[in-house]
Amino acid sequence: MIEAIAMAHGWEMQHDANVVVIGQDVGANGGVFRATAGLQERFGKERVQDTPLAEAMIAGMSVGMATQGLKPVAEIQFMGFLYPALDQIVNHMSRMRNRTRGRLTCPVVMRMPHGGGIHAPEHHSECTESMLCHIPGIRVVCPSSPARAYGLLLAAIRDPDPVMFLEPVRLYRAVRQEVSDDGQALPLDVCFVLREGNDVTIVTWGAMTIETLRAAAELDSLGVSAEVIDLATLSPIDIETILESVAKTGRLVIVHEAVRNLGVGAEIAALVAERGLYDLQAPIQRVAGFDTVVPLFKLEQDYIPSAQRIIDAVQNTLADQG
Amino acid sequence: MIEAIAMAHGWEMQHDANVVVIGQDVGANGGVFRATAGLQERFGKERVQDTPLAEAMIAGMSVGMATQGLKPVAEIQFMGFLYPALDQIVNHMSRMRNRTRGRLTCPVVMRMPHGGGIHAPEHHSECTESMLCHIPGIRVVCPSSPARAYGLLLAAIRDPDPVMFLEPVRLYRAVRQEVSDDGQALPLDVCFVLREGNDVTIVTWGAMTIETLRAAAELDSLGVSAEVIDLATLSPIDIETILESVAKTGRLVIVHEAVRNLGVGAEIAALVAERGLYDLQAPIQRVAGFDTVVPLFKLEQDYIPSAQRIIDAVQNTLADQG
Amino acid sequence: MRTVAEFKIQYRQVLDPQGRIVAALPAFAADTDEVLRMYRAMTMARVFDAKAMNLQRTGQLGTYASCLGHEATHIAVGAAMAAEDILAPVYREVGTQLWRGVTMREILTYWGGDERGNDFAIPRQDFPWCVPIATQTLHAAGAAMAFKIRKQPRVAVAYIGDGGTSEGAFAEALNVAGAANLPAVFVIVNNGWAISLPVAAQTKAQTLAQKAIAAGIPGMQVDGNDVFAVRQVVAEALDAARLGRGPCVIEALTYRLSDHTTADDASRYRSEAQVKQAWELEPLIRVRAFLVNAGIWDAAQEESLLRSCAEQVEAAVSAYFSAAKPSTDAMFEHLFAVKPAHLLEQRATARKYGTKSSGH
Amino acid sequence: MRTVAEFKIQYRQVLDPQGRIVAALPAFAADTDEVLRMYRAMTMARVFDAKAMNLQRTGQLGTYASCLGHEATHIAVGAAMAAEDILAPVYREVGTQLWRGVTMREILTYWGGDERGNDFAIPRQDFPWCVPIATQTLHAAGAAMAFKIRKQPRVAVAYIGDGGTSEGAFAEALNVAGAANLPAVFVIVNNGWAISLPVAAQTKAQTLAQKAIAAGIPGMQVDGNDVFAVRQVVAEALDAARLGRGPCVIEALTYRLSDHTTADDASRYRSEAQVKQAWELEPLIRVRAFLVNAGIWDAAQEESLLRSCAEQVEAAVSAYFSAAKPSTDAMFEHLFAVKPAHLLEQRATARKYGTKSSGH
Ligand SMILES: Cc1ncc(C[n+]2csc(CCOP(=O)(O)OP(=O)(O)O)c2C)c(N)n1
Ligand SMILES: Cc1ncc(C[n+]2csc(CCOP(=O)(O)OP(=O)(O)O)c2C)c(N)n1
Ligand SMILES: [Mg+2]
Ligand SMILES: [Mg+2]
Repeated sequence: MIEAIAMAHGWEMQHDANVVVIGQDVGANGGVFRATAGLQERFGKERVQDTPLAEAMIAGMSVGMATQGLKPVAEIQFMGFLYPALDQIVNHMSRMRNRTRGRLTCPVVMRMPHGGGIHAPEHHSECTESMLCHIPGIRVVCPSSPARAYGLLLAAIRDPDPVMFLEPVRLYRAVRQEVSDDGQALPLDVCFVLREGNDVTIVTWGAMTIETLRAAAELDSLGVSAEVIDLATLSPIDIETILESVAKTGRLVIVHEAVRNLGVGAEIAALVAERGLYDLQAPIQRVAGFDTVVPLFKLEQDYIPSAQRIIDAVQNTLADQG
Repeated sequence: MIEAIAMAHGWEMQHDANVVVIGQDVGANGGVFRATAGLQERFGKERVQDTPLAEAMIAGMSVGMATQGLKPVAEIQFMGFLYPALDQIVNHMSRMRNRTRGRLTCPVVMRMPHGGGIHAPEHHSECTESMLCHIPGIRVVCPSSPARAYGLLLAAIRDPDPVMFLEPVRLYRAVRQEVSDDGQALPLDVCFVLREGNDVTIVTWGAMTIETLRAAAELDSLGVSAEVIDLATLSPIDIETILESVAKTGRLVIVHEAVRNLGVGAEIAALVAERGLYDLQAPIQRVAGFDTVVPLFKLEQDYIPSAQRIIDAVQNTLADQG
Repeated sequence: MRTVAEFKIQYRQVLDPQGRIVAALPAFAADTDEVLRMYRAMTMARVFDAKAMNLQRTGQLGTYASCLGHEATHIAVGAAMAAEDILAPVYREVGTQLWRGVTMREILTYWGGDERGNDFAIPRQDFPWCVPIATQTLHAAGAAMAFKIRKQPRVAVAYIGDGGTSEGAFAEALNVAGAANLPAVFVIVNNGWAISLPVAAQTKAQTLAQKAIAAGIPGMQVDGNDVFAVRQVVAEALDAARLGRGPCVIEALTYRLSDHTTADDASRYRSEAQVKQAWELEPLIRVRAFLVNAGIWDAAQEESLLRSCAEQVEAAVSAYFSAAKPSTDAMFEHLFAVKPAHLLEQRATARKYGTKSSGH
Repeated sequence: MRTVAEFKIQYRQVLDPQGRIVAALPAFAADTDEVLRMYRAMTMARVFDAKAMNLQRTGQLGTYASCLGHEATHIAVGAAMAAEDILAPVYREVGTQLWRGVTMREILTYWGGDERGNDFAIPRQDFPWCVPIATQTLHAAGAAMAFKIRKQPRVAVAYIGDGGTSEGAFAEALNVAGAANLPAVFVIVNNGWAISLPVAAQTKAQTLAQKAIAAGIPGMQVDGNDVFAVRQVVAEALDAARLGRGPCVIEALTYRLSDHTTADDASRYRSEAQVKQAWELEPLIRVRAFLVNAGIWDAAQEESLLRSCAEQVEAAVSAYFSAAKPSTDAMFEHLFAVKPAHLLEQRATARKYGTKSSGH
């Protein structure tokens, strides 16, 4: 997936002179995960800038640059280091358009590695997308494959408003896929149905699509047909697609790596409980990270929801005949 | 309510030499809302300290002081200025105990004004409790009356772990009530039933208890008996009390001032949809702030949910016979 | 031990409190029309400020932060800047805003609780009022980065208060401005107080100009009540930045003659004596003395100036009053360029429950 | 223009790269046992570091940040501190940790992905390893505030890297330490690089010691490869802080001889030549030369030292290997003193699905 991300940067910088890349080690080093590899050689030190070590600065500078019509694509080295930048995101990036009645805008993309599973050190396995999704005025996007990473990143850069782009670290190297560098963006604000099914709807995103699809395959062999939906844009939520699926299957399981309490799954469950209650034939189930701090890596596999947990949750909803 | 808060500070500082108050203008000025009025005269400049203007510093210093056994009660001047402190709260305050296997702990209380409704300037009407509730390792508390402010603040200061204490600004001066300075704490982690009823359960907290109780009174005159629950501790959620009530009433309306998307109402709705689905006789309804930036004060009354919106939501759930 | 680095902070004053010239007069000050222009603008800022305070007291304006005593710094910065430069204000810089072309009506509209007040008709690219302390300094650095990348001869000017210098964001802004050699000028308005905290308790630094040293950029101090000195120092800084010589920090020493805002009561934490003393140094006296000594100003002119200022303010106030309360749609119109579906539903709900009252 | 403030940054070196004494020898350095003690500790840090790198390469340890080249600074700081002082480390200060009594096993346990490695048996009040850059400097300021409030003669020492000095949190820590006159010492380990960013690109400041000037506190530079100079400077700073004279900043100039961490490849962004040059200044050579010149060290002693270090490291490694993977309960045990109900349910779920593998 990492190559697809670098490719999307390259395409858009080639076609839009206003796109500028900033962040820690994005230049000569090409990013700690190599997401910006080769860009500085290609586009120069003004358009691909290594910044000093300060996240609030990266976000605040992005706001200032964007109000002048540039399109900053800023890398935050890991999601666990985003927090110093939240003030600028909540109080300015997400509000500048509204505050000035459209006079000044913030077409900014903030990219960051998301989630765990690669035996990284402390603070390198965060999934705090909820904190971002709760902020009005920004979009939050999380790709689940190289092709979607390429198409959604292009869409994010082209979007006239701020987009938080969360890149699942487990997919950076794991998933390989031929992606044609055709500059075709994918739509924001919509889900992708990864697998059709009739017995249960499973909504997930990012790296958890892997365990979920594995679970779906195994369920299939057990005669259970699961529909798997990749949320893709975590805010705003494309609830229509989910409601249609639930209307068909009557059962909903939500899977995410983030802690359960106020994870994005909570909003999905709430929307379905408000608007799709009568379609539900069994209680909604959330399979999520535990409501605790992501453990250091010796236990991370015990923290990240497993395919088995997903399978059991599906079996429970099916067993439940009300 | 403001006097009750100052009183709770005074009692605990009198009885526990480890309690220290820090923040902007908490000393001679007694806090911009007077929540710490008189404390510096009483307890001196070492125990009641005006800090320089830096929220990350206030939170980070609190962590350091707490690991030495002090109990910092830190004031953030408005919730909209909390964001620079989030890094310290998420990455350290909430994790120090877990990270060190209990060797170092953070008995810190971070107090801040919460919500709008007083014609304050931009950034002075924030309700971003969700971002805090999503963080494992901290508690989030929001009182709805002078008596609960007194009892819950005492409990928060005495709690061995970090507590975010959100004080609804609309209640500071509005609600007056005799509170006896007896040092009696109220329990954390539990809801308070403000009004018993049989037809519908309304869960809310903080200043929204006012509109909600007003709505409940009016509903009563319309022959609708509403049970009103003050969540009080927003994280962790006392879901048992809510489930029992919903089992009785069969209907749930959640009211909060924060934006709907991933507001705390989402988690309550999700938990009920998981564990109380068969008790629900109608879809859950959330009456919440709109998913937009809190407007400047000319429109704030159009933003904050009104009693009428609550009444209509209740009527809708009742009208809905499935 | 070897000395590896040495630094100096210098202070400039041109007009002393009595209006005596104590240093070489800058060219612009030799042009009496220009001096009159600045004096009139300083007076206008003060008259407007008094009216705004009054509107707040009578419940016709929201919380307001007075610029009383800051007129020299505010007008000097405005006068030194080019129209194409951009300003990142905080919440108190009324004088600079008026000079830049922000209207009194827009200012009242914003502090009256209506976002339309930030939709400046004239300085279209200036940043809006900024309440979260110090954050604006990073916006200025970002704009300056855009100017540098596009090779535009423009400068971004950010204001910050003495209290604001304690926020990490300010240090980050100075550091990146230095590291990237950005065309940015940071003006610290040291008015002695951050609400109730005196600057001596805010930091152990004996000057705030020396904050620049941490970033390896120049910093200097100026008498913030001296409109000549401030304009001269800022103009030099702007020229240097425009020529690619990088950013700098200017600390303007003045005094907050008012309460922090209309929500504050300064008598709780500072002495009347200190305020009384500060009044003797306030910025209008000395310019007026300079003009009178130059024989180009008298009581009659002063009186007619005050009258015309009052008239202009009154006109702006009635324009402010005449504006209808924004419709509830205003909450949704400018959140995104492309509105997600759920916002349309919510907009309908807001219309249904919209109050009629102005929210006052 | 009047000069209102002047500042100097001074640099200290005692032992030059060849081990020649270039300044008055501090008292502790006259005590050869003490010098030997420091040299042995520096050697131990290096031997341990090499082993840790090796464990990571063979998949038996997680990402690891080598301390290669930092031994003088790390040991000098440890040796200068009192046991009752407290340390706020970052992630690279192995030498100081070992000197303070953190065990090799604990260090391996933490970098092996197990929180138990932060439950230091000996320096019970020291802060744990701290990954979010610069945040630890505020923790040290907070601990120092506790010492001040309780009138304890203790000092909090915080480490930070050259890159870390760009974070606003660091400026906030220095400022509050100065404003409140806290017993805190901030040691900037300037090893030339922040991952791929050279310090010259990190800031325009010609020294990092001058970051102190923004806070109005003393700052100085020292040869970070000179264990005598660093210990002397830090000891003086600790004494001053202990006596209530306030905080200070010490910039130790050294070099990161290794990649940033085992996850980094420095060849992408820096030249072999630079690294080769840096090796000539590395800290062990000069102490060894000093000891040999003093006639108290020879090849045989060196060899037996290396052997005993290797043995101690091996013992620690097998202890590390012998530890069982933590149980899934470990995720829940220390989140709160009083566990909320839902965590008990989740603990049960975690037990049910717990993997057997060590997670490696
Ligand atoms: C980040 C942040 N924290 C706190 C506040 C509340 N607040 C508003 S003004 C102020 C004091 C600012 O003092 P100073 O920077 O000296 O500016 P002045 O008001 O004197 O112009 C504070 C603490 C805020 N607006 N933003
Ligand atoms: C807040 C934060 N941002 C980014 C990172 C990622 N990161 C880890 S180390 C590092 C460079 C630190 O350089 P320096 O401060 O010089 O310390 P050194 O590694 O050289 O010892 C970065 C950017 C982090 N750990 N924390
Ligand atoms: Mg001030
Ligand atoms: Mg470094």
